[in-house]
Amino acid sequence: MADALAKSGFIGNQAAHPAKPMTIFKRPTAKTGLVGWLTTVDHKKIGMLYGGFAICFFLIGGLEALMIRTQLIVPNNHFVSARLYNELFTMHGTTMIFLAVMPLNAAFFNLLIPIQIGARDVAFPRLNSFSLWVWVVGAILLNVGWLSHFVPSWKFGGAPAMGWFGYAPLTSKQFTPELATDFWVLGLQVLGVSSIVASLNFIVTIINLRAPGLTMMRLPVFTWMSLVTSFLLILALPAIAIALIFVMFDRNFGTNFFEVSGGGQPILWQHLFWVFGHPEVYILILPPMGYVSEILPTFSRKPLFGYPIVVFSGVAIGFIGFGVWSHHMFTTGLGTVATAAFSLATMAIAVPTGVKIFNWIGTLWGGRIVTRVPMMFALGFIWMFMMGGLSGIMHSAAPADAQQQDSYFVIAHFHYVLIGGATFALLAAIHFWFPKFFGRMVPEFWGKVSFWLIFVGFNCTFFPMHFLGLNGMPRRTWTYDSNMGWNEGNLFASCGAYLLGIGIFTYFAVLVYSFFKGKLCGNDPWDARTLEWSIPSPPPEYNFTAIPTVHARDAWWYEKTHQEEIAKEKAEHIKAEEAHGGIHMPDQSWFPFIAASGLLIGAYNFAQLRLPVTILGNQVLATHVPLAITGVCILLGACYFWALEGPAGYHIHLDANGNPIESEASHH
Amino acid sequence: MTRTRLVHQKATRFATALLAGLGLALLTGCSLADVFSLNGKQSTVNVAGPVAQSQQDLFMVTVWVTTFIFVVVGAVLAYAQIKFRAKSEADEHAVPPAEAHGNPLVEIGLIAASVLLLVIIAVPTIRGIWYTHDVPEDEKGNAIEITATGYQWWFKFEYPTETIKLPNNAGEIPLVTGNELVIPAGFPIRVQLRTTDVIHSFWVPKLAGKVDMIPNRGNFIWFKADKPGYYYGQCAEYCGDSHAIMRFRVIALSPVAYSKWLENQKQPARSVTAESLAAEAGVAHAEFASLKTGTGSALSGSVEFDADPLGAWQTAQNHEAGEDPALIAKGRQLFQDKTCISCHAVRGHEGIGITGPDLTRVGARSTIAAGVLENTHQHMHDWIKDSNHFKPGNKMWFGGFNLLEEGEWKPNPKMKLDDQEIDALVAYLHSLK
Amino acid sequence: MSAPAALASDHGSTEPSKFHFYIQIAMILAVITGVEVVLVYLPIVKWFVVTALVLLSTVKFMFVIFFFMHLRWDKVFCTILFFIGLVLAGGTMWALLHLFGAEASKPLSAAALEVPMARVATV
Amino acid sequence: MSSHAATGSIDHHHDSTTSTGIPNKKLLWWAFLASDCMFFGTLISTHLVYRLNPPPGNAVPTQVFNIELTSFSTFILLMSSLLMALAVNAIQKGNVRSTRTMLLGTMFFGCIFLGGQVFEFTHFVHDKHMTLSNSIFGSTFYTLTGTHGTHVAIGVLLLGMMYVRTFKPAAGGGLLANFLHLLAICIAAAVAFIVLVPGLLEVIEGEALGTFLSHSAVPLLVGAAACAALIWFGRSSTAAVEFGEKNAIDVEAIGLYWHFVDIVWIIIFTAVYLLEYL
Ligand code: HEA
Ligand code: HEA
Ligand code: HEC
Ligand code: CUA
Ligand SMILES: [Cu+2]
Repeated sequence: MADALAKSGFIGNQAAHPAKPMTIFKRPTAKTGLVGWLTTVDHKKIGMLYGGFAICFFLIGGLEALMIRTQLIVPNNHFVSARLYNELFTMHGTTMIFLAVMPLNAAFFNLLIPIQIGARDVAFPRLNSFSLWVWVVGAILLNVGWLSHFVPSWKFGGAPAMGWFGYAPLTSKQFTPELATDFWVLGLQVLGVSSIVASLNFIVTIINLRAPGLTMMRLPVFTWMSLVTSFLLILALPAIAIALIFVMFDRNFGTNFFEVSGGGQPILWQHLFWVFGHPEVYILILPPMGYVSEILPTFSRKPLFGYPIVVFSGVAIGFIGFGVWSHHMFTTGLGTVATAAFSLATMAIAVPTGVKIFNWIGTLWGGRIVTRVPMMFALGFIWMFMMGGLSGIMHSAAPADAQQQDSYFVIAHFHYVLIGGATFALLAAIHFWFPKFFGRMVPEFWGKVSFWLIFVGFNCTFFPMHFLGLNGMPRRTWTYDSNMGWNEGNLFASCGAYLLGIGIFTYFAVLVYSFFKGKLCGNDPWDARTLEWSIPSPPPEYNFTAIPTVHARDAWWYEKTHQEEIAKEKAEHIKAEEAHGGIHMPDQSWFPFIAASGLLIGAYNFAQLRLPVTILGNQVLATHVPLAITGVCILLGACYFWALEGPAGYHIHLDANGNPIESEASHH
Repeated sequence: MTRTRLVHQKATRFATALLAGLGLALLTGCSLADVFSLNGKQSTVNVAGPVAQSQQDLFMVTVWVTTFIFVVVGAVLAYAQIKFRAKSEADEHAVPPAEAHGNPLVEIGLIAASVLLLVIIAVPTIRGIWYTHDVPEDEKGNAIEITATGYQWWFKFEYPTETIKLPNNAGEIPLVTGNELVIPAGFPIRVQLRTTDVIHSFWVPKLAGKVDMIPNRGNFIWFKADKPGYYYGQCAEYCGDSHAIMRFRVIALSPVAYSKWLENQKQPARSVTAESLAAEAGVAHAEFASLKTGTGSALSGSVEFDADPLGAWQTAQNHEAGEDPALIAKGRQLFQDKTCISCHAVRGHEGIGITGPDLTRVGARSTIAAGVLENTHQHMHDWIKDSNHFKPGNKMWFGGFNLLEEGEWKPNPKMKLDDQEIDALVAYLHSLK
Repeated sequence: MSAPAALASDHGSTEPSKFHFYIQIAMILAVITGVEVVLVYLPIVKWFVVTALVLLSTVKFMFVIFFFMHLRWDKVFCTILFFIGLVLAGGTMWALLHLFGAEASKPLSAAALEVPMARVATV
Repeated sequence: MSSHAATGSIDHHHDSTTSTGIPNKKLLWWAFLASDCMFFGTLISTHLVYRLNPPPGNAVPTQVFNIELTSFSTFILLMSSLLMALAVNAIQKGNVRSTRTMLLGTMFFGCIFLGGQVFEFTHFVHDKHMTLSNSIFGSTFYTLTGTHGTHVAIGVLLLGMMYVRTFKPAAGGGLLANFLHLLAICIAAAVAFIVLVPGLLEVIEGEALGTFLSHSAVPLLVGAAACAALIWFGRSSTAAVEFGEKNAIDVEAIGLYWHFVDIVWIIIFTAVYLLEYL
C-alpha cells in the first residue's frame, strides 16, 4: 500500500535534493496574475491557455471562412482579390488544423489526462509549459504575414498563399519569393517541435503516472485515444519536419531537393507531406472519438459497449493510417499497382472506424438516453462523421476519385469529418467539461439553440458542396463563371455558412455568459463515470486530496457505488501520504517561457536573415544575423539554466477534512 | 414531462422558427433543384466518354454501397435514439441498465459484413484502375498522341505526329495550339502531360478524371469523346494567383472535320490583303452575333454561345465579314512594334516567341486567355488593354506590359497602347483564322 | 517501503560489473565493421555482398541496442516502444523506395529536361 | 522515496515509483528515439530515392568518397559508444571518478568523429567540388550526414553538461564555476578538436606540418588553454559532490541518445557509403 502511494504521489523524476538551487532567478511562486500564468507548470492552467488561444484562432479561421464564402456567394465576384482569396484559404486551412483543432485537443489532453489517470500533474511539468509557449511562437510566425496588409512597411508580402499542403515547387523562391512563405515554413517547423515535445510528455505521463490499480485496460477511452494520438504525432511529424527543412534549404541555401533544374522531384514533397498529412487527420479525429466515448456512456447511463475492441480499433486506425498516404495522390500518376495498393489500404480503414460507430450505437442500445447538450453534439457527431467517412470511402475508389480530387467534393468530405466530426465532438467536450473547470453550468436552452443552428447551418453549407464537386467545381478557385451551373449551390452554401457563423457565435457567447453568470455546480453535475468528476469543480491545484486507487474501468462510477469502502481507503491514503511529507507539487519556472521567447526572436530573424534591419525606414543593421544569433543564445541560455535549476518542488499539507493547510514554504 | 425535456422542446421550437425564417429567405433566392443540379458543363455525372463513364459507374457503385450502409446504420441509430430515450426525470436517475460490455459475435458479424461490402467496391475499383490507366491494347493503334504543357496560367497543345515543314528546309516542328484542344471524336486520345513551372492538372470532367502535370515527371492521360462536342476543362491543381481561371476547352470533331481542321492548321498564318479578300468572295463568313458583343452575365459564354457552343466554335472558324485590310496591316505592324512577337508565335508572320500561347490561329478560337473570355472583339480589346483585370498576376501583364525594376513593377513604356491601336491589334488577331 | 528497497539493493549489488562484457561487444563490432569494408572489395556476386552487408549491419545494430542500450535487461516495453518507430520508419522507407523505383516514377530529367531549357534559352 | 537513495544501492532497471517500473526519463528518451527513427528514415529515404533516380550531371559518389577515412570514423564512433556504455556502468557502481574519465573519453572520440566530418566536408567541397547546391547528391548527402553530425554535436554538448554536473558541490551554489567549466569544455572541444583533427588529417594527406601549425596556431592555443583550464578546474575541486549513483539514470538517458547516434551511423555507413562500392 505504502509503496503504491509513493508511486502515485510522485511527479517528475528527481528525488528531493537538499542542496541549494543553482539559478539566477528566484523561482516564481505567484499563482495568479501575469507572472502566475507565464510561469505556470500546472497542467490545468496550461490546458486553459491552449484552449483560450485555440478558440481565438478558431474564430479567426472561421472569419476567414466567412470571407471565402462571401467571395463565392455570386459568380465573378470582386469582394476580395485573387491573391487575398488564396491567402485566405491557405491560412484558413492552416489555422483550423494547426491552430484550432490540434491545440483544442492539446487543451483537453492537458486538462483531463492527469486527472483521469489519478495523477497530480504530467511527468515533466516544465517541458509542458515549454510546449505551450513554443506553440504560441509557431502561431505568431504563421500569422505574422497578415501584418503587411495593415502596415505596408512590413514587407512580408501578405500571408502565405500556397495552400495548406504547400506543394512544391510553388513554395520555391522562384514562384513565391515573399517572406510569408519562409514564415510559414518556420512556423510549421516550430509547431512541430511543440507537438513532439508535448506528445513525448503525454506518452510518459499516461504510461508511467497511472494511479494504483489503473491498468491499461481500465484507462478511460479518451486517455487511450490521446495516447494513440501522441504516438501518431511523434511518428508522423518528423516526415514533415524534414521535408520543411528541405524547402528551407531550397529557398535559402541553393539545394535541389525540389528544384527541377537541379534534378529534384517535386513529387517527393507530396509523399513526405502526406506521410505526415494522413496520420495528421487521424490525429485530429482520434481525440474527438475519445470525447464521444466518454460522453455517450454518461448520458446513456451505461458503460461503453465493447471497451476492448473500441480501444483496439483506435490503435488499428492509428497504425493503418500510416500506410495510406498516397490516397491523396491518386491523380499524380503513381502507376496501377501502387494506386491499387493504396486504394485497398484506404478502404481497410473503414473497418476499425465502423467498429467504433457500431459500439457507440451498442452503448446507446438499452440505455436511458438523456439528451442534454453535450449528448446532442455527440449524437450529431456520429451522424455527421458517418457521412464524412462514407464520402471518404467514395474517395478511396481511385478511379472515381480522379473526378473528385481537388473538387468541392473533397471539401465536402473533409468538412464533414472535420466539422461534423472533430468540431462537433470538441463542442460537445467543451460543453461537457465546462462545469468541471469553471464550476458553472451552461444554460441548456441556449446550448440547444446553438446546437440546432450549428447543425442545420453546417449541413446547409457543406451538403450542397458534394453536388458542386460532382458538377465539376474545382476547389481553391477564387471565382467562377456564371454559366457553369454552380450559382445556386454556392449561394445556398454561403447562406448556410452565415447561419453556421451565427450558431458558432451563439455557442461561444453563451459560454462567455456562463463563465460569469452560469449556475454554480458541484463535483459531478452529469452523474458521470470517470475520475475527474470525483474532485471539486474547479479542481484544486493538487487535483486529489489523496491519490485514488482504481478498482474498475469507470473508476468514479465504482466509487459512487462503493462509497463506504472508498471512504475508508481514502482516509488511509491521506494519512500515508502525509507521513511521506505531504502532497508533492512541482515548482514554477521562468525558463520555458524565456526559451520560447528566444526561439521567437531567433526564428523571426532567421526567416529574413539576409535582409537589412530597418526601424522607421532607417537601416540599423546590415542583416538580421546578429538578432537571430541573439535569439538562439537566449534559447540555449534558458535551456542551460533550466537544466541546472532542476524540477524542485514543494509540499502541501491537508488537515483532517482534506483541506489544504497554508502550504508550507518548503521549496527545495 | 421532465424539465430538461421541456427546455429541449422550447429550444427546438425556437431554433426551428429561426431556421424556417432563414430558410424561406434563402429559398426565395434560388430553387432547391438548382442547388443539387448535376448537369453543369463540367458535370462528372453526365458524361460523354468511356473513361469518364467507367469512373462514373464506379462512383455509382460506391454511392449505392455507402447509401445502403448509411440507411441501415442510420436506421438502427435513429431507432436506438428514440426507443431508449429517458422517458421521465425518474427514468434518468433510475438504476442503470445491466452493464453490458460487448458481444463478440455481434462484433465479428459486423466486421465481416463491412469487409464484404468493401469487397463490392474494391473489385470494380481494381478493374477501373487498370482500365483508366492507359489506352486498351486493342485500341492502341488508333490512338492520337498529343502533348499538353501547363504554364502559369494557360495550356499549350502539341501534335507531335502532325508536323509542319519549316520553310527553307529548316526542319520540322510539331503543330502547336493553345488553350483549345481539338480532337477527333471516337478515337482514343493519349495526352502526355508536361509542365514548365509548377504543378497543374489536366481535367475535362465529361471526358475523364484528372491527371496532374508534375515537373520532372512523365505523366499521361487517355480519354475518348463518344460524339463530336464542346467540352469544358480546367486546371485542377492549385498553381498560384490565377489558378481559378486556368481553363481550357476540348473540341471533338467528326474525323472528317478534324482532318480538315488539321489541314488548315498546318498552313502558315493567314495574311489579309485586299486581293485575298476579293478572292474569297462568296465564301461563308462568321456572322455569329456574339462575335461582336455577347449577352448574359458569363464572361466565357454568352447566352447565344451557350445555346450551341460547338456551333459557335465552328462559326468562329470562318473569316469575319467586313475585314479591313488596312487596319489589319496596321495591327500586324503594331504586333511587331509593341514587342508582342517576343512572346507570341504567329507562324509565317513575324511572331516567334514561346512565352505566351501560339496565336497563329487565335481568331478561330472560341475563347481567349485560357477559356476565361469569349472571343469577342470587345473582350479581346479589354484583354489587351488590362489583362490583369481578368487574370490577376498573368505573365503578359507582369513581364510584358509591366517590368520589374528594383523590386517594383513599372509600366513598360514600349507597350503603351491607345484604343485605336488596340482596335487594330484586335482586327489583326481576329483575322488569324 | 523497506521491503522492495531491500529487494532492489540485493538485486543491484549482485549484478556483476559489465566492464569486460562491453569491451568484448565492442571488439566484435569493430571486427564486423572491418569485415564489411573488406567485403565490398571482394570479387563476389553482388546479391551476396548486399545480403551480407544488410545482415552484418543488422547484427551490429542489434548488439548496440540490446547490450549497450541495455534493452536486454530493461522491461520489454522499451523494446516495443522503440520498435514501433523502427518498424514504421523501415516500412515507410521500403514503400518510398518502391514507389520511386516503379516505372511510372522515372523522372523526365535527362532527355526531356534539356529540351525546354534549350528552347527557353533561344528566346 | 528518499529512503530509497539512502539504502545505498539502486536497482537500475527498475523504478518502483512509476506504474511500469521504467524510469520516466528512460521512457521519454526511448519514445524520442522512436520518433528520431522517423527523422532519419525520412532523410535516408530521400537520399536513396535520389540515388535510385540520379539526374544527369550528378556527382559520382565513389569518386568523391574517401572510404578509409569513413571507416576510421566509424570505428571511432563505435569506440565512443563503448566508452559511453562504460560510463553508465561506472556510475551504476557509484564510481564518479571513473564516470568522469569515461565521459571525457566519449566526448573526445565524439569530437574526433566530428573533426573527421569537418575534414570530409571541406575536402569534398574544395577538392572534389561537390557542394550542397551543385548536385542533388550533394544536397541529400550533406543534409543527411550533416543532420547526423548535428546529433553528434548535440550529444557532445549534453555529455559536457553531464560532465560539468559531476562537479556540482553537494553544498549547493557553484553557478559561475559550473558555467566556466562548461565554457572550457565547449572551447576545448569545438575549437581544438575540430581544428586539430582535420588539420592532422590534412597533414596525413600530405600537407606540411608547419603550414598547418602556422595556419591554426590561434585556435590551437585557445584550445590548449581551455584544456589546461579544464584540468585545473577538475583538480581544484575537492569538495564533496552531489552527483552519485542516483544520477545513473541521467547518464543512461544521454547514453541512449549517444548509442542511437551510433546505430544511425551504422546504417548510414552501409547504405550511403559501402553500397556505392558495389
Ligand atoms: C478528421 C479528418 C479526416 C478523417 C477522419 C478522414 C477519414 C477518411 N478519409 Fe479523408 N480527408 C481529410 C480528413 C479526414 N479524412 C482531409 C482534410 C482531406 C483533404 C486534404 C486536402 O486535400 O486538403 C481528406 C481527403 C481524403 C482523400 C483524398 C481525396 C482527394 O484529394 O482526392 C481520401 C481518399 O481516399 C480520403 C479518404 C478517407 C477515408 C477512407 C477515411 C476513413 O477513415 C473514413 C472511415 C469512416 C467510415 C467509413 C464511416 C463509418 C463506418 C461505418 C458506418 C462502417 C461501415 C462502412 C463501410 C464498410 C464502408 N480522404
Ligand atoms: C478543422 C478544420 C476546418 C474547419 C473547422 C473549417 C470550417 C469552415 N470551412 Fe474550411 N477548410 C479547411 C478546414 C476547416 N474548415 C481546410 C483544411 C481547407 C483547405 C484549405 C486549402 O485548400 O488549403 C478548407 C477549405 C475551405 C473552403 C474551400 C476554399 C477553396 O478551396 O477555395 C471553404 C469554402 O467554402 C471552407 C469553408 C469553411 C466554412 C464555411 C467553415 C465554417 O465551419 C466556419 C465556422 C466558423 C465561423 C463562421 C466563425 C464564427 C465566428 C464569428 C462570426 C465571430 C468572429 C469574431 C471574431 C474573430 C472576434 N473551407
Ligand atoms: C511577356 C510576354 C508577353 C507579351 C510581351 C505579350 N503577351 Fe500576350 N500573352 C502572354 C501570355 C503568358 C499569355 C497567356 C496568359 C494567360 O492566359 O495566363 C498571353 C495571352 C495573350 C492572348 C490570349 C491568347 C489565347 O490563346 O487565349 C492574346 C490575344 C495576347 N496575349 C495578345 C498579345 C498582344 C496583342 C500583345 C502585344 C501588345 C501581347 N500579347 C504581348 C505573354 C505575352
Ligand atoms: Cu494550373 Cu491550377
Ligand atoms: Cu488521408
